Amino acid sequence: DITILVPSGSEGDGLRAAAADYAKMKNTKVETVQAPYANVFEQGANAGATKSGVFDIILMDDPWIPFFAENGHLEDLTSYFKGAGVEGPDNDFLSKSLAICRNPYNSGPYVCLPYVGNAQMFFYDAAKFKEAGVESPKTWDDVLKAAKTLTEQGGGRYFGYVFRGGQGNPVVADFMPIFWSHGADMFNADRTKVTIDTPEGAAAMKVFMALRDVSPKGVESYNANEVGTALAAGTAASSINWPNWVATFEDPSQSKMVGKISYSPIPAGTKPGSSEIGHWTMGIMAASKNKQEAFDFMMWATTAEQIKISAERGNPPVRTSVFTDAELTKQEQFRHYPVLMEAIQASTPRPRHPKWPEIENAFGIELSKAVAGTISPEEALKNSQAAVEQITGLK
Amino acid sequence: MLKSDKGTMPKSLRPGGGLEHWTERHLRYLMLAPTVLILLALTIFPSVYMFYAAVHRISPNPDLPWEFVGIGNFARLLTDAQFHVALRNTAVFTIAAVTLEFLLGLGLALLLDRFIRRLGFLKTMLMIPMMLPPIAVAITWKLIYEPQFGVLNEIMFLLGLPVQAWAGDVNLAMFSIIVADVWQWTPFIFLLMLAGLASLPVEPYEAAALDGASSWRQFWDLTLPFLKPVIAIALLLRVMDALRLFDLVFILTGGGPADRTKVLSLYIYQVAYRFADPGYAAAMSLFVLFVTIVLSTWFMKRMRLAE
Amino acid sequence: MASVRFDNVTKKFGEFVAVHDFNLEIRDKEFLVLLGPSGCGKTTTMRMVAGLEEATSGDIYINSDRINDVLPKYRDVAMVFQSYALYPHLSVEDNIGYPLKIRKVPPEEYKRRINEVARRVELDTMLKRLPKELSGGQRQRVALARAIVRTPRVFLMDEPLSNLDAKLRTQMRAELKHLQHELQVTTIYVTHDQIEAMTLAHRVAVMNKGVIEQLGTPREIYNDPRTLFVAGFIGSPPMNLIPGEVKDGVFASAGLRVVGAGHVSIPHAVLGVRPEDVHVARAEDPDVNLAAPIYSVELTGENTLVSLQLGGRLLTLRADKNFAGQIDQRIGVKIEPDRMFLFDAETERRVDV
Amino acid sequence: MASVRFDNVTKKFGEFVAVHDFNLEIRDKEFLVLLGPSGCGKTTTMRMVAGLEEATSGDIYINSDRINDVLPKYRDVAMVFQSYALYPHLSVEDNIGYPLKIRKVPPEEYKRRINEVARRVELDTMLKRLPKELSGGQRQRVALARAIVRTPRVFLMDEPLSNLDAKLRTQMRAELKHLQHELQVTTIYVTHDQIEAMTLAHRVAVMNKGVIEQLGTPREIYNDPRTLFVAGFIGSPPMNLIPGEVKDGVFASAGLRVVGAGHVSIPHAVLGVRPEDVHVARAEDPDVNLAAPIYSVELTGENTLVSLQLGGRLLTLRADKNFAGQIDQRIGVKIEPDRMFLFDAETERRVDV
Amino acid sequence: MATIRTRSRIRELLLRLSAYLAILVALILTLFPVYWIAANSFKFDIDIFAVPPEWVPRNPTLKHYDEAFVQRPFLRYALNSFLVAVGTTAISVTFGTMAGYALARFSYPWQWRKQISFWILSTRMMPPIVSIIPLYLFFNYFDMLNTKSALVIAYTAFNLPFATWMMKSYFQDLPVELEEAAIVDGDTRWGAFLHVALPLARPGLAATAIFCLIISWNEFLLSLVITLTEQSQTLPIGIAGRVTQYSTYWGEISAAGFMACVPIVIFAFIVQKHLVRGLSLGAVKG
Ligand SMILES: Nc1ncnc2c1ncn2[C@@H]1O[C@H](COP(=O)(O)OP(=O)(O)OP(=O)(O)O)[C@@H](O)[C@H]1O
Ligand SMILES: Nc1ncnc2c1ncn2[C@@H]1O[C@H](COP(=O)(O)OP(=O)(O)OP(=O)(O)O)[C@@H](O)[C@H]1O
Ligand SMILES: [Mg+2]
Ligand SMILES: [Mg+2]
Repeated sequence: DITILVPSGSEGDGLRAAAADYAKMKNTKVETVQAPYANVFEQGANAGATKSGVFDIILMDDPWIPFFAENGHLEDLTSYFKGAGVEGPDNDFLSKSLAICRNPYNSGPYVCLPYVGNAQMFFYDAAKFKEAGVESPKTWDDVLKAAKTLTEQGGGRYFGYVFRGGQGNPVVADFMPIFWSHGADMFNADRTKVTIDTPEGAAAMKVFMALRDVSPKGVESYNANEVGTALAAGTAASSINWPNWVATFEDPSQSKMVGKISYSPIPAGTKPGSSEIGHWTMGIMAASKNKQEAFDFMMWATTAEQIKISAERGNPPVRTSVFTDAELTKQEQFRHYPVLMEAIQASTPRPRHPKWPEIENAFGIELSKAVAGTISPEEALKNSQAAVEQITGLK
Repeated sequence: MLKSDKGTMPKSLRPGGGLEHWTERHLRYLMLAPTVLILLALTIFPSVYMFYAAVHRISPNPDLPWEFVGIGNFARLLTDAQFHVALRNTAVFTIAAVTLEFLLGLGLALLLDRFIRRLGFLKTMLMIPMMLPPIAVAITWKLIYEPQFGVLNEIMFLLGLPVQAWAGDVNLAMFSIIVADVWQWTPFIFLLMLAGLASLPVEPYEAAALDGASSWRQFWDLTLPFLKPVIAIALLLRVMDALRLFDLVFILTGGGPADRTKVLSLYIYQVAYRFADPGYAAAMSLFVLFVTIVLSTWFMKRMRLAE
Repeated sequence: MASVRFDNVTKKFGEFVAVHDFNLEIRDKEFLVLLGPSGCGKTTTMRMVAGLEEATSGDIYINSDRINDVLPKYRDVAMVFQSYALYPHLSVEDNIGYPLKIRKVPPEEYKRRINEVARRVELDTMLKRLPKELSGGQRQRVALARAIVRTPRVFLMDEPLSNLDAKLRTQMRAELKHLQHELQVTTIYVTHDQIEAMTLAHRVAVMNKGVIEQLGTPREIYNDPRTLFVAGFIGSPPMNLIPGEVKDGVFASAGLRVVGAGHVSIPHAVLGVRPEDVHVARAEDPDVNLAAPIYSVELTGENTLVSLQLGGRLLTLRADKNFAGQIDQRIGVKIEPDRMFLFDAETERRVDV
Repeated sequence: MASVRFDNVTKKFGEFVAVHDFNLEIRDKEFLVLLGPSGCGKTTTMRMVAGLEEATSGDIYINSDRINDVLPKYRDVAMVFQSYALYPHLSVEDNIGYPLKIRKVPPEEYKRRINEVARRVELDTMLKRLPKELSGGQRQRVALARAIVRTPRVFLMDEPLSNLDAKLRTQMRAELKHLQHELQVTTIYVTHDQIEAMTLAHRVAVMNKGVIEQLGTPREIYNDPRTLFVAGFIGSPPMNLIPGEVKDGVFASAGLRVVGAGHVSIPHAVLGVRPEDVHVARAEDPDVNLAAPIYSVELTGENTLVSLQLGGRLLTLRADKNFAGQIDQRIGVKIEPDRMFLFDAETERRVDV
Repeated sequence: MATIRTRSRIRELLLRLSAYLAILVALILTLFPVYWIAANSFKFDIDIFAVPPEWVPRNPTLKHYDEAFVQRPFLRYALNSFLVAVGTTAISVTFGTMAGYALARFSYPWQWRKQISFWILSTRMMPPIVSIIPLYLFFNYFDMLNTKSALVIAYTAFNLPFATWMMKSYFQDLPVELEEAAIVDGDTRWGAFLHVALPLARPGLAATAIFCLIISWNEFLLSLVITLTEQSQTLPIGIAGRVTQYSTYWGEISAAGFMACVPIVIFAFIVQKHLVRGLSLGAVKG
């Protein structure tokens, strides 16, 4: 019998349903423990730090992987694959999806399996953008141009762009795509240097600030939800967001914009656009007492068949075969799959560092200050550079 | 005719005889014992753990030993700018929120006690905010503050006032948190004051009225002194809770914008869980505990509460 | 200067009528004592003057101002509460000084007055104590001191000396008399102590069940009771009240015959005579009104109370403290004819002879 | 049966000594009255018997059992508190019935006893009221009723009648006397009413500043005071105490000369004589002890108190209520020689003659 | 008399009116957000964000109630919350009242009273964030994770000091004579506490109970760590779960939040009569 820790959102619900199916099929009882999204991390960390073994499997957000893996909370899956007679996951999985499941990124051993395939997409109201003279936005300049026009016409009640400005994770999450699409990154390739305060960074920051100027007042406290709501309610024309919102936008009880929201990969800056990846992956807790059973369940749950069922339950897939499954893509609610697959393939993971939460926090504070205007963008970059250097010890 | 009660007379007057006698003699300990024992059992381990943790660097990896760092964690408090920001924000929040809650709660209790003695349901209605789950309260206020769709800005708009970003505005964020907290916890003070007022003696008020004291004087000279113990404990509890404010900030602002609403417990939470540094978190908690104890000791001395 | 007037004042507690259609004028500078049995409405009457109870109907005046609607603090009266009503959290000093503090009396004056009053009531050594550290009599004196520390228009004193010992009481009584004389403050005073009533009062109002039975000088009340109730209420031990019949000026009841009631006839009469107006005589004396064996002898200190059985009841007389009679010894008594009262048992009023 | 004994009992409140090295035995079935000035420690003494205060040192016995450490509950005493201490949340009925409820008295018995006691204290019509709806005297009667509703081994009564009117008080006094006689319960009683003390007590203990000044029967206390304090404390108005000198049996002070003190000589003496032992005579009468103008005349009801100026002080005498003298009229007085007391001013003790 | 100011009907009326007005304003400010929760719980998500806001739900729906209470186990959460809250309140109020009384009335050797009082209070000053890990270890050790009893125990730890201190301060205000009378009447000290002190402290007792109930009904952090499945998870955890990474289910949260306060409001209505001034202590003199 195994116990799985899941967040109490749609990802958790999906896995819960799958677990129920599995229990019916096999002779294994699968219990799911649900925690609010914001607290799954603590639950897992508590269990890991105290070796309590209350959970066998944990469904993780991908940025947590380095923390769990490098602190010995996660089981290395290599031997289990061997036991199952395979090298590793099959290559129907998207390569980016698999890359994050290895620690170190894309090179180390597998510590988890991808389950929900998320990456940011760019959402916009095509009709409005057209009105503003932009047919389909390819670059941030396009976005900015249209957004500016729309905000000016909006008279304080309609805005061309909206983003997550809340301090911490939200503002970082919405800045990173712009950051990357201007060729910047937090670290240099071999991760020996912090590279926030660079000309590329400054360029990204400039665009970000320009976008802020056309966004509604109060984005300083926005999270994904507010941003999505703004689009669904038709008070903003574009934003970066997670694909889960597609279903909401198309649900008339939740959206005024049914059929009016278009999707694209992240617009380009000076470099091609890149979205932030946000996968949910399953790993086995090191303190688990039922590791083999747990692995069996994970393998089962990530088969193409199950991933498809999961997709039908509302969670984006992680397998090419499911992304391209005609049965799905012909349905209105899955019409974004090609775009999403493209976005995942072009995605970048959040910098893989076991201290990522601390880095994200420090960076988030400076970005929040910049957005709020209490410091200049230049200062924000400089401070962030210093803060991250201090946290990582890179100088 | 009065019959003799001889039947109920004790057989012996010897002191120390019988269980009841023993019980009565030791009542002072017996009545206190359950509370003391429960609290001892429940706090000893956490306290020891906290002190122990505070002088170690604890890796989230359970296989690595704890590294003794002495006062290292405490020394960090001196240089940690984020901690200082959180400290200042917490102080601002605590002072403003508790003061407002106290004034409003006491005022309201006085008004109701004086003008509306019946209509108990009114009092209950005024208490509803604190009965709502804080998490639901935080979410509701988020909805109310929401700059685009929020009802508060709609009201501002209807009143012809400039709309604001509220929780999203650097200058208003803390204010917004305070308002929400005041909304939820004023009823707490209100409730305690109401109960305090309900058991006041009447006669001193009559005497004071004849001695020429105005209602205002009666309030200062009688009501406040009579309520002093309840006020003191209510304030203490509110301050303690304000020092651990979490839900509202977590949901409404996440500490932003620009760190303006980062409070201690949010920061401690981040350090303990997000940054996986429980040793440092314990040191900060000890610091908070220390400050709380010092403040409340001082406060109780001032209020001559211990007796 | 202040006079207090009640005009048809009624006070009800729910259905219960505590004060009934009350009419009384207390003159300026007058010392009026309210007397009456427990629960007859004395405290209630005072509380209405103070403004602590609202009259259910009728008007109350201080001088010519109707004060029904005046707030207590503007009435400028001082009251000694029957239940003391001290401020439990204030020291004796602060309790006494409270009315002064309200009036923002300057500090030296404040100190001086408190000390003076405390000396008067003999509390000067315990100014720093809290009420709960005082004995009953000390508390009562604090209550008294708090009232007399200032000069109001009216003093209301509800049994202010009831918990004091006889000696202190005599002393306080003298103080109060002096004070009232000196300050000339209209005073309403409740007491159950007959000597207090007699020696302090300008006039006494005897209340019963919320109404005034008789109003008059102490001497009138004592020597000229208008009703059976007043006659029976004043005096300790109370007046002997013997039912009987008066025929043509002669009172007769089982065993007792008294001549000297003029020429009246009352079929149902009550003869009243005070214990001190009955004198012991030898049983053999021919002009005794009654001869009977002694039923009880009680020494009260100054006197001896002797009771004789008369019909089913007792006739009490006050004899000298050296009285040496024994129980069951037969003695005779003489009643002073001009010191006896006759009442009509039906109307309960006195019949003048 | 129960006797109560104090053995060297001392009670301190902090530094303040309220009761000092107290020794007293109250016999079984005895009715002992504690008399003494306000704050002398009467209530404290009682509270120690009840077990509400712990003696600082010394032992208290009921019968032969040392009760210092016995729980109040097992002391089986009933007490009337000076401050009433009624339960504000209980009706009169439940207040009175509380001791019975504790003892699980069966319901009919419970009802019956309450009704009976309520009738005794004349509260039977207000059983359903709450204490705050009662007058002061009614509250006091509830407190009394609560004590007498059961039969304890010892009654402790702290001024149980102080707020009652004279008539009711006489009646209650009789009830209490009757009750004590019938139930034979040892009783300790505090009162400031001399008549109560005189008529109820088997013995009286006069306290002063925490110690007993004199213990004796009422008659002894009144007629045979051993100290100046007792002489001055008992009696209302109090005994006249005139300082002077005794030389060979003759007392002399400014204006006053009394012969008849045997052959003693006391350089600093005090002559004590009660007002009722001073008689009015004609000023011209040759054997008057003193002739002086009348200083004041007070009617107390039964008597008239007449004061004459004597040196710097007053000599008070109790005259007939018909006394007709006027202020400033010159009268003579005669002092009964065998009714006067002589005290040594230094030791404050009586000197037998 | 120039000094006389009358209790003018007009002034009194004005005073009264302004007091009522103030209370009315307070009532509106208090209840509006509550109303807003209620109103939102009956709106479709799209209407929650209508501009201008829908003051009254135009298309009322029970959808969110269905989501919360039928499709999701909010009923179960509520039951857990209820059991935990009642258990905690019963224990805390019972023991806290006893301890409060002891600390208000008795003296202890070596002036312990002060120290003990303060120590009891100080246990509530412990920042919960750090005591979570030790508590987690503690309950893990006793194999009590994911049980309601663990929650009751944990909540008692911080409700007990509160109850103790509240009751202590209410008992301190009561005159001790009444208990003395009961003791002389033949009651034990314990009996005097039960029969006399307790009824007189009723307003305080009611307030304390209401508050303990609220706190344990709504507690979040400890419940989060100690409970794992719906077998023991409480309402606030259920509500927090509706704030997901991507979106917040306002409607469901409003429905659950609104329903969550109903039981407590009912309880408060039941006990509120004890909060009303009833007894004057006028029966004790002095
Ligand atoms: N708790 C206390 N703290 C300090 N002093 C006290 C306390 N209780 C009583 N006293 C003092 O002890 C003395 C004796 O008090 P007690 O109450 O026995 O007097 P009492 O003889 O009953 O007087 P009274 O006739 O006025 O009631 C008084 O002077 C009083 O002030
Ligand atoms: N609040 C009340 N509710 C009902 N009845 C009351 C209330 N207050 C007083 N009474 C009743 O009114 C009557 C008069 O009370 P009051 O206090 O005036 O008596 P009193 O003359 O002062 O008596 P005492 O000499 O016993 O103090 C009493 O019978 C009393 O029971
Ligand atoms: Mg009265
Ligand atoms: Mg006393």
